Amino acid sequence: MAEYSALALLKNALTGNKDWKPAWRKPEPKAAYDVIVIGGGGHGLSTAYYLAKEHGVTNVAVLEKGYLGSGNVGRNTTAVRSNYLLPPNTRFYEHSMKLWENLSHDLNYNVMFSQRGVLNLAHSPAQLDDYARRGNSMRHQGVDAELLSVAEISRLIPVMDTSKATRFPVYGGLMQPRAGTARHDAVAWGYARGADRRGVDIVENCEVTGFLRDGDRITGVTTSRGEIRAKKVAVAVAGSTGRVMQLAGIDRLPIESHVLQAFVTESLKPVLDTVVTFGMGHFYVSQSDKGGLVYGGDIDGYNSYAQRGNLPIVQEVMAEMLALFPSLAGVRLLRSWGGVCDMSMDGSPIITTGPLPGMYLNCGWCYGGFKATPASGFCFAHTIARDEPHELNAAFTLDRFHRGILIDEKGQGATPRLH
Amino acid sequence: MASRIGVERLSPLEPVYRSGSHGRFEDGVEVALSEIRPGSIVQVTAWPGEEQSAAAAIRAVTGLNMPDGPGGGVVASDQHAFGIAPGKFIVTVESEGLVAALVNAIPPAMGAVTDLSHGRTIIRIEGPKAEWVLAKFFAIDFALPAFPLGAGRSTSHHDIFAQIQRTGADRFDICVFRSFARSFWKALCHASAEVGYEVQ
Amino acid sequence: MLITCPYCGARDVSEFTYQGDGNRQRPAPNSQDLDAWNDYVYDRLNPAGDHNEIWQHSGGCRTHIRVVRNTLTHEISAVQPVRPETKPSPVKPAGRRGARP
Amino acid sequence: MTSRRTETGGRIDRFRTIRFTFDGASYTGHPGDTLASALLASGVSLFGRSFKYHRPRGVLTAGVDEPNALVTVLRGDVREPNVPATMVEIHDGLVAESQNRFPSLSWDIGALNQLAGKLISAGFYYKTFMGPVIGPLQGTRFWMFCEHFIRRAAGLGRAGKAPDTARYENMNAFCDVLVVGSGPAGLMAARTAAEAGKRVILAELDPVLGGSANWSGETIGEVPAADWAAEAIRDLQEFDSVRLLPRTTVWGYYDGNSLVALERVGDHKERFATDEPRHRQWTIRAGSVVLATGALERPLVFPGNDRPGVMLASAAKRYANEFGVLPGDKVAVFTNNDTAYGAALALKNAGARTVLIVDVRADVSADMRAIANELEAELLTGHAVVATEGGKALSGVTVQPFQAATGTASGEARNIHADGLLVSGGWSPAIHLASQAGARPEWDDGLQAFLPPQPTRKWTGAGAFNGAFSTAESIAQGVAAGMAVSGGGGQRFEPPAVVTVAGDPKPAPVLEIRADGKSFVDFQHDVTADDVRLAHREGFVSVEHLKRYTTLGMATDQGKTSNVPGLAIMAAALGKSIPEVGTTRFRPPFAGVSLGSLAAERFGDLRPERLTPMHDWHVEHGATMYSAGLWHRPQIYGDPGETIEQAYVRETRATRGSAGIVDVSTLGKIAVQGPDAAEFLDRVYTNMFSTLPVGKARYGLMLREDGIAFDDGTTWRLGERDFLMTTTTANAGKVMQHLEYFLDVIWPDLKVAVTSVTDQWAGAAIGGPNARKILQSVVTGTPVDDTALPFMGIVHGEIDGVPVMICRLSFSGEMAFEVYCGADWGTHVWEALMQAGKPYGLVPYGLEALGTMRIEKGHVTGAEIDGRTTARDLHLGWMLSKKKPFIGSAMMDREGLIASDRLQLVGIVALDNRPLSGGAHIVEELHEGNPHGSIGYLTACCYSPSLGKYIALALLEGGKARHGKRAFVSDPLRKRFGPVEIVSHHFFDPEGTRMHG
Repeated sequence: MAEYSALALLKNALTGNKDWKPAWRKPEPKAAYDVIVIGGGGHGLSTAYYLAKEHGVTNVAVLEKGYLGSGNVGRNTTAVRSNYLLPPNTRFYEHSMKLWENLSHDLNYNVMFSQRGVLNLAHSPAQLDDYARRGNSMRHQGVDAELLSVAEISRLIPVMDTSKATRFPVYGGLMQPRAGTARHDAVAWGYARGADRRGVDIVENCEVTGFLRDGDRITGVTTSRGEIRAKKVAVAVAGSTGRVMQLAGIDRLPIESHVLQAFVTESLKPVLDTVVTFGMGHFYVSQSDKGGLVYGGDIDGYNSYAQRGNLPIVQEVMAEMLALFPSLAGVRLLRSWGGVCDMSMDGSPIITTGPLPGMYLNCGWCYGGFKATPASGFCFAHTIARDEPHELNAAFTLDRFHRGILIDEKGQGATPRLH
Repeated sequence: MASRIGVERLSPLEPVYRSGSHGRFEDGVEVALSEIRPGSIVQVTAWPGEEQSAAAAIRAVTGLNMPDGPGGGVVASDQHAFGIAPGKFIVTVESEGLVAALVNAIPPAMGAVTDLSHGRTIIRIEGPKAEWVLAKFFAIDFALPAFPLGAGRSTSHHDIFAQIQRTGADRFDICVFRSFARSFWKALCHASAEVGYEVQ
Repeated sequence: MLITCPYCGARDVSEFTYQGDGNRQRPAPNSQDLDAWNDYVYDRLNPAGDHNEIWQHSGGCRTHIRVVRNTLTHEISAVQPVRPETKPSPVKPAGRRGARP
Repeated sequence: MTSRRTETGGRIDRFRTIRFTFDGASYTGHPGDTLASALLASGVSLFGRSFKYHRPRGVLTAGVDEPNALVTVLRGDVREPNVPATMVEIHDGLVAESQNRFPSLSWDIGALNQLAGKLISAGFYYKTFMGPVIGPLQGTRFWMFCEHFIRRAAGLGRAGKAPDTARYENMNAFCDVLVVGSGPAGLMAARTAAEAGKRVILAELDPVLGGSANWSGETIGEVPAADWAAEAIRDLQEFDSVRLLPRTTVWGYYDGNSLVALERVGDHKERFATDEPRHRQWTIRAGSVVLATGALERPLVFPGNDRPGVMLASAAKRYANEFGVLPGDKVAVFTNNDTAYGAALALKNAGARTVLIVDVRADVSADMRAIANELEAELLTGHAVVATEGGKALSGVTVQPFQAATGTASGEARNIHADGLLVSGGWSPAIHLASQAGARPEWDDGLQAFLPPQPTRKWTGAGAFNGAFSTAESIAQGVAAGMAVSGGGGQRFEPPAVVTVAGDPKPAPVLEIRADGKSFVDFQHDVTADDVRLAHREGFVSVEHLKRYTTLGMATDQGKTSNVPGLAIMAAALGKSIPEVGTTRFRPPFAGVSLGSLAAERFGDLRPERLTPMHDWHVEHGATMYSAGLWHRPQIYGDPGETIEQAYVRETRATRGSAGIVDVSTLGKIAVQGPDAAEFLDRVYTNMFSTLPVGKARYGLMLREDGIAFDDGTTWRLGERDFLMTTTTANAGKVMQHLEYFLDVIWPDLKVAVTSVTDQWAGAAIGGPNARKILQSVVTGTPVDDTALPFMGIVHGEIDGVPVMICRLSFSGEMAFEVYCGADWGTHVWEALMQAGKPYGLVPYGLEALGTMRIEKGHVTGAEIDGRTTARDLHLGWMLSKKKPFIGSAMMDREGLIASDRLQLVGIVALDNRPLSGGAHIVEELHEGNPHGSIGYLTACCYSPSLGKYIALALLEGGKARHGKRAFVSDPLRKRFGPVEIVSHHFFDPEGTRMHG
């Protein structure tokens, strides 16, 4: 398949764009594979990509129930960052960041990773100290972080109200300059094309309806397109984890599925050159290259697989938006949508072998799945190929809850809606 | 307001309570806002099965004949009561000392009595646009058939918890936490400006 | 989304706090069965379909209720108080004729 | 420019003239005009520039579906970008600007993008801009360099920086029936439901109710349709139980039949009325809903279909009939169905000439031929428009015979002069709200449209929404819908007779004419038919991939005109039918909704303020207030010129030296009452409360179920069955819910009532060596000496006539007392204490001094009880009773919670005598340039006047074992590094001799 480049664009433009080929094949599933990855989202596709690239495992199928990237990889607010407090998270997300930084080249697909920085606003001296603790934690892990003064923030984001007259004045902020945004769909498509070019079969419209078993061992899956056997079956279906694992007879997990809404305004000329989060609530916003302000807040706060939320969160998020940007009250919300998040019991993910022999599980991404896409696939591929976790996901076990070895960034305990 | 104690009780609304007409009153004042300053606001909790006895005890102390059923309430000239939750009533009377009388009337085996006389602030809104103004804050149906005279509702406006009783055809008493009262008052004035309001 | 509180009637979801999977069984207070405790604290039923869950009407009467709600459609098929002894009839306004909407 | 206003007709008020400006030029119009109609009437044809190619664009529609004519409306410095000119009602003083052009609308440099043409086809940016693999532009740099320019080229209108001063409001409403859309169907549904005694809300997005009746030109019940509608509206106004909401867009259909509607209260006014909102957001809880939202006409896709002057046929008819404006003098029509013929007739009646009708159908009905005759227009059946001419306005069209089988045109091409082209590609019912409610639409081959399916929620449909495109049918369906939602009640109206133009709305299944040139599908985003085919070629064939890859339907009009044509082209490429390709699920909002209206009353006032009873006193006495959650608390009472550190050091010294007083009213206070209250507290706290005597208080610790520390505070036993629990300020709400949960769900057998009494009590903590003397001088009715009031004792007395409750407990480490009284007396008691303290130099102190004294004492707060620490981590293991189970006891000994390398609480002393900062980390070896090896971090720090040192509390790995060791503070964010000593967290008076007296 042809490399993408400026030259290729020019050549094709001259021939009326008639020679472009599909970004990935649409193969019929084979009867058996070495590895089946359930879930053609960001994590499933990146897992397949790194299985092929890093481990030479190419006899792989990615099975997607709907169209490729129909889940959360195409429903998020596209922020990429590694600004965590707890070392297992910082290390993992920083590895992801490093993969992001070379991803467009690696995939020969422009995922538009834009390192425009993520700024967490603090609204009291105590909160600024809290952010400093996190920023220092990052710095001690070799991750970039800076504290910004109000004056610096004001220069960076003139449209924001940094005056002292507001209900929650800004006292400063924690900036991760290397953080930023990426074009979410492109990530799915780029990984799909990359995996496909290495021989992975990506099978869309192929819903897994059950697991084939030999005793406890998982030996394959039944699908809407027939039975497919595999030596290893990897589940990477965050948002649908409960549904898929139930097919394997596992109906209780340390996960609740919650709906998270996201929003975009109409296109505006650039007003916001960085990603900003509000500290007196839960709100994050960036401006897409097309000009829409892309933003979100809390999950709705109840179990849902509906990919649709309700009004209270919509209103809350808009109120928080205008607390920062009072000049944008006349700007209009254009679209909203919902994604389903696996909310885990400590707010951190699970990438592990098991819980059944022959099975591998990747889930529990809460709000954080998109930015994790490269590292999640990288670590999951390692876990699948080597039957043991990579050191970066060694802490993300399923049994950590029972053992009390929690990775609880927010300190909220087993109340998933608060993570 | 002078009290039995002899020391003036300071309203949380004091600095923002500005008597007179405000907002778009040129076209007429369509709501009146005021603070009701009862001597006693008391919450009565009845243990399961003791609801009737507790209601009877409230009747014995206040003369208020509490209707049965959720959200039911009763309004007399200077005292009100309504059910705020299963087995829970809020009783408001003009005089101080209600808590002691209710403690005497409600033995521990029947329920508990909690004095909230200082902890809650009661704001009254009255007038033809009272329902209109309240509908800006609360997602409950204020129309008379849905919210009859005397009835009460426990509800909230974002962070502000409110117990609202209809004390007249176009009159509502809103009981809020004291610490939120000033904020709520300001918001209520702001919302009333559109229809013209008078602070009494 | 509206939830019909058995005591207060239909109210907006914003008045309620979600307390999750209502099938969880708390072990006896002095139970030493750590697995049972772990199941109770960490593991949840997470069905795509009807879900038995607990909500608190925190912005109203503050009681807890059991709700059967479909997680695919958000439709609620049953609500009852958590406390068995409190079974008030829902608020039913007499009639609405003539009231301005 | 020539006027295109008709001599007569239209529903505008010709007796009044309105003056406004567009791009700085002055124009006039009349009441009833939109910005679009007024500018069209003034001869303006160029309204805007497209997103990508910056092509000149005119007005395509007359309503909410407008993709092209977007403007920015200014009120003073407040800018509202991206408003369709078709939705702006003009008023005197209106200022509007065009967008996405530089330097001007006529001469836009961005139009150079058109030259790049095929180079910047759909998704081109995924294939390039990756930059070199090595060198200074490797990684993301090259992309970010390009992105800088792409961002500036993209985007539509410009948002302003001036704060919006308008009001926005929310309104809750309840009704039995919400009718959406006030055309003939909606009017009849509302009327029928109202007659049946239902509470009805009728919402209409246009300024005038009546919908198509206002411009159809039909006769209903022997009067002009508009008059019939006006009469119906007057009838509805008679009902008290009906609320009519013009200028109101119902944009969201949420769960539980909660619908949201935006009412534009003030936009059409020169000045917003005093105290009136600009927008009012209606949240409507509806028993049932009648969707009478009509249908949207679709354009045809052919080369040059975006030229200014090309307009939907229905829009042209509406401009003529409703606004008295002609889209051209000499117009052509291009259609695949009959309805455009009626539009041409309307234009003829208004004074425009139709010279040509181009119909893709090989043959048309006799009725249509008759209309063509009446119009004296040339009728070319089996033909298509294959090109348009003109720059910023249409000057002519090129037509060619059309081959339906291939979708292409060939044969003799003719150029025909026309200054307007009316196009119609058939109609799509506006099923957006039904789709939001979860229903999957169903394809109708005859209408070539998606129709609403069976309702999944409590709605019913009527009129064109259902695909019933005739007014007579709409009226009948409206009545039926009204009866259905009234439970069969209400009277059935005799439907009035409708006189209309003949015609069949069923179009030929042709939406695209394949010919050379750019044929636009999504006008605003410049998505062409070739882009759709490119997406197909590259495998982006599902509806969602098509949308996402090409951005089709993602513009401000949300694909209202482009959705079905786009699907049709993809279906043709795939050789499938349209329903096999699928449809898009519509999501809220139906049309753009101002952020202000969603924030409503919280715009400018995000959260309420919680104030303590003594708040005004603090402010009057120079306190700097600090926002702690929703509360405002004094941070310091600074003297002029003092720094924060100087102030808290002075306050601390004064307290430790003599006496200080602090407002503790914000502490959570919960009345725990009932026969089982003591038992309940034993289960809730890690330590025992049933053994606490009446009149005493005890410090208590709560864990979560998972064994992690949750909250702490003192609980006072006021009576046998009566406790007053205090919680931390931050956790008051969470603790309350925690208690309620256990009482309701886990232990319903316990007879315990919990009530928030935080606001009932004003609390003042007075501490210091002279605190007791001060109390003795002011408290009556009870002694406060050590016998009457021992440590953790409680007495009741009076201060200056006010009943008070005093508990002797200490957070500061001093001999201290918490004085509680009724909140309304809080200031009175506070002032009495201040007065009594004067001889002793009593100072009020704020959070900083409070924090300093607690750090000196090593007391924990939320900074240490952070949801990750255990009781043992905080050296509170002694509080874990072994005599009873309590919440968290079963889980607290799990391996992860007792590991030796856990973070534990320690004290830190700066050895370089320089300030420490919260959030600094501690390392064993210092590496300023490459910080690493953190063993924990500071949670709180201060200058300790008592020790004369900068100290801190910290959570360190295996902390206790490190007592006495040297380490370093490492704070690269603030560039603070230096040696520290790790010590016990009890810095000051560890034996507690001061507080025990």
